[in-house]
Amino acid sequence: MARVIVDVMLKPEILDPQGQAIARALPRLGFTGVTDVRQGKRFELQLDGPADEAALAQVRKMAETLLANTVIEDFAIRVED
Amino acid sequence: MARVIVDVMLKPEILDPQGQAIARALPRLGFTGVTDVRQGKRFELQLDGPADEAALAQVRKMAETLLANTVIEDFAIRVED
Amino acid sequence: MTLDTVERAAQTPDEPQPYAELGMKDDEYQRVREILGRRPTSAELAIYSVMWSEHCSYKSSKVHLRQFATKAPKCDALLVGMGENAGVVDIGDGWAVTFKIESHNHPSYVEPHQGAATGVGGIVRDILSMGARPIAVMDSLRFGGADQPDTKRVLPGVVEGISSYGNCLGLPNIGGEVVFDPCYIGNPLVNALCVGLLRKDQIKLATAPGPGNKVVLFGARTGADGIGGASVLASATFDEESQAKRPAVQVGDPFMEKLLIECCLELFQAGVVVGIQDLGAAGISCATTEMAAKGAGGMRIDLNLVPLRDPTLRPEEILMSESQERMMAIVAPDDVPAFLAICEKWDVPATVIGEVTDTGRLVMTWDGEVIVDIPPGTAANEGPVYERPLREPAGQAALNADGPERLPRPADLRETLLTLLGSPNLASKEWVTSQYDRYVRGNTVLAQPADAGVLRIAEALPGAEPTTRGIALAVDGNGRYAKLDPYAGAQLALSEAYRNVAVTGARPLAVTNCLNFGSPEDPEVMWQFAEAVRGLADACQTLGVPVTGGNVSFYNQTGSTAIHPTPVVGVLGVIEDVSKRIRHGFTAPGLRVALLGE
Amino acid sequence: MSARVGVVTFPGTLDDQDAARALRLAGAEVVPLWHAERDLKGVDAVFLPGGFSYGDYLRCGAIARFAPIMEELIPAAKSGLPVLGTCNGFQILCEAHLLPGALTRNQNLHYICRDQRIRVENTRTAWTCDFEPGQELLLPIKHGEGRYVADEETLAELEREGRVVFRYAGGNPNGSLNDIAGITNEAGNIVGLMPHPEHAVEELTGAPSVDGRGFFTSILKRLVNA
Ligand SMILES: Nc1ncnc2c1ncn2[C@@H]1O[C@H](COP(=O)(O)OP(=O)(O)O)[C@@H](O)[C@H]1O
Repeated sequence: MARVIVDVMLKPEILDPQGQAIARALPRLGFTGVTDVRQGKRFELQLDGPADEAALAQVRKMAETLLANTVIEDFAIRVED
Repeated sequence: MARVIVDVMLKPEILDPQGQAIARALPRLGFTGVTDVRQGKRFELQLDGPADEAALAQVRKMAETLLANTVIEDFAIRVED
Repeated sequence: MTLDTVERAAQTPDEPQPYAELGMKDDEYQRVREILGRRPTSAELAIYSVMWSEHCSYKSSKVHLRQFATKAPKCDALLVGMGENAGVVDIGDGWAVTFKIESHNHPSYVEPHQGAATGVGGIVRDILSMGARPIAVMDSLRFGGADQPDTKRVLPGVVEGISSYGNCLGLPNIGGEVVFDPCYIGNPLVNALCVGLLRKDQIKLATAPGPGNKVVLFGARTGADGIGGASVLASATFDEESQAKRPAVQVGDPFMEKLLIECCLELFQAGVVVGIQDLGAAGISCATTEMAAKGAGGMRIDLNLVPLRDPTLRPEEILMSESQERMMAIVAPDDVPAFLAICEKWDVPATVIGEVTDTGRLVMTWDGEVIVDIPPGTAANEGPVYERPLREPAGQAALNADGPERLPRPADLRETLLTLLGSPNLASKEWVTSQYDRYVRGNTVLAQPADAGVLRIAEALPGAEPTTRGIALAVDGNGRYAKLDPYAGAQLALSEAYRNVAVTGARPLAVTNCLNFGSPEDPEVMWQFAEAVRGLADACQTLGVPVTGGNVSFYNQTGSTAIHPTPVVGVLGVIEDVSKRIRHGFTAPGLRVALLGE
Repeated sequence: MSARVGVVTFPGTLDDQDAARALRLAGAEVVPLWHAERDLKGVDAVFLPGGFSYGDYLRCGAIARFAPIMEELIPAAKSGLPVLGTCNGFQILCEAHLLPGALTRNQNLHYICRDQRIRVENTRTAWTCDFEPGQELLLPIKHGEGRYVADEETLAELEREGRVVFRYAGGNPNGSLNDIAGITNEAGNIVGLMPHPEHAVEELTGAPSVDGRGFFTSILKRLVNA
């Protein structure tokens, strides 16, 4: 019954227009002190078993093939407790 | 120079067609054992100072007013170390 | 890392340089040394390598494309012909139209969504830089077999890319093609067309006249996008080696492009633009060399002033970056404040990075040192020109001999008809076209499922005087016909687009084309190319419609297997009274049906 | 004296020309309003047209909602100024909490452009008084995020108070709850909908209908008779 989180972010060298648009909007809304914003995706996967080695290997595979576009994105996996 | 993460997810009662599409695709790709998928957003904010009380209060405000639409979304804030 | 200055280059003539890795041949490199009288600096090498790449220099196609000019029918309507960002055609009542089609095939294979999106972005900036308001787009697409696994990756991404970018710009998509054929499986074709409207006397050119005028870079900041892309991505085959040195994928920002469009139109209106050029493949290298060569002959640029997204970029990388949504303008010194104010209104970053000179040299500095000092025309116009060997493909005669008469007669017509109707190439394309906004701007008279897109122009530019005119556009191509006979295949593509325009009631006026072929270094491909160009040029002459511009895309192949030769042809027509356009389909019961032609 | 209707342009707004044209055809005087100005120029009504304000980045309408013009528009709308938001304009109205609920990604995850039938459920609003109850209209839709959602309580309230102004007919294109295509506020002066009436006002162009005209004749009647 474990829950696994996959965070997917654009690679650092890839333009993130959404993040930039937010960063430009913040000062107009009176928020200062934020120098950069990057926007990515977060996936919550509910597993029907424990988050053991085998399950995490599967999740890694899913992230590589489906959840992230590895041409432009990096991902990170963690088990939520 | 702290980095703060804001995770935004649709409220549990709101349908998440993206998450569902992924959940449906997984078995077709040979992945089993995932009972549910939810897709949300992840924002990385780079602050120009420390992530102290005041800064986090600001981030909370940003999340409430801009980064999340609290009519349909929940958010969580954490400082990355 | 030591800065490779001009001074240093002169002192270290024997330093080895990675010209081969940048796609340059030995003799090309030697020519650069002759031109400069020394070895190039690394920044200069970057400029020459991208400017002399197939993609930018048309070195293999130039000798053939000349026919479009030499055989061009006399046409008073042509205001700007080939060689500019896009051709401009006079459509009457003081109005002019500019249109062009361009490929983004290789990037769309690597990253379908971004590749296709930036393909739209690029062609829209071409049209914008002529001084026109972009008013519509079209797209001609080729994918592998509908049931081949990679098509599942490529097709949805490409359609989404075109849709998200074009929709966000507010440009109606008024037509195109979707064709499936196994020959495109490792090499899809994404050809995007844009059409723009301007007043006849408002044409802008990519030129930098008037020493003392300022060079302004505006739009997005420069990042690592597509560095090396112009030479690696667009002119190398997809072998593992080029995959390994794959540059950062260009990512489009349609919102920035929308701002650029509105900003440029306001700049044009304010009369503060002397010359303008979009930054596409070869980025700053291309814009500076071309504009300087066409203008006063010289330019001085301080590369440190280029606003960067990635502060670690080296000058060579800045010169080669293909970051999207950037433009370069030449502005009179007195107009600079007004120019910058308009950019600020639209939230478009703008920076003066240099000025026009009459020295005949393009000089660039970095940290105060001279790292580029070249005659700009040598990079922009005097690249190598190849007369590549041609050879009719080995099996060509046999292929043609294998005619339909050898096929068995279908026994069951019903079955045959159903198979045809259900085949991906004939099935409805609505899955694609329903993802494109065809209504935005309110001037779409006909779009899918019509044979040609038709636009009203009266209201397309607010404030201009009224006209009843409209324009029609169609784009067509058939790689299978062209494979059988490239000469006739190109003509058939033209005829189809020509007919599609004509049946709306419009008079065909001008042609654009995108020539998608395999490697020019393969004599059999080169033969196909030469035949197709000859065919298209002859047909244009016969039909009396000039080619106003286009694009050549070579190296469309997987390994050594080329795609079918695929010339895609766009035809523009004008209709005097757009309310008289003819819809396709049977409009009322009881009407007679007539068949025209053979 | 003809009614003065403002059309707001945000960075990324696309349908402002069309909105202005539709209003002009109906006889209104159109007043362009710029997002960065805190000035409604004394208009009698406001049209928030469609498009991709701020690229639709983050969420559709999320950034536009904070534009300076909205600081004027929000209180004015709350005190009765008629406001119509179509597509992105509807999204902005929801983000600004002038209308309840939210517009989320289409159920099939694709942008969709098609001619859609919708049914008029409420003819008491400032923008629909010239329609017949139950009248069906053919209007273009063109959006990627048009799936209307709201919590159950809000939905029940909208239904109970007759504030569902339009419903999709002949198939729900995006998965909107209760087939909702458009809603209004309690007072009936603010209306938001996903379809585009401004693309259905001329024979020659746009959708194969002129059903959009009713929106603009409605508001003109309302304003001129007021
Ligand atoms: N990629 C595309 N982009 C835009 N419109 C397209 C595209 N593909 C097809 N269409 C449009 O869809 C309609 C039907 O296309 P198609 O099935 O190829 O018909 P036809 O064989 O009559 O050209 C045409 O109006 C065409 O312009």
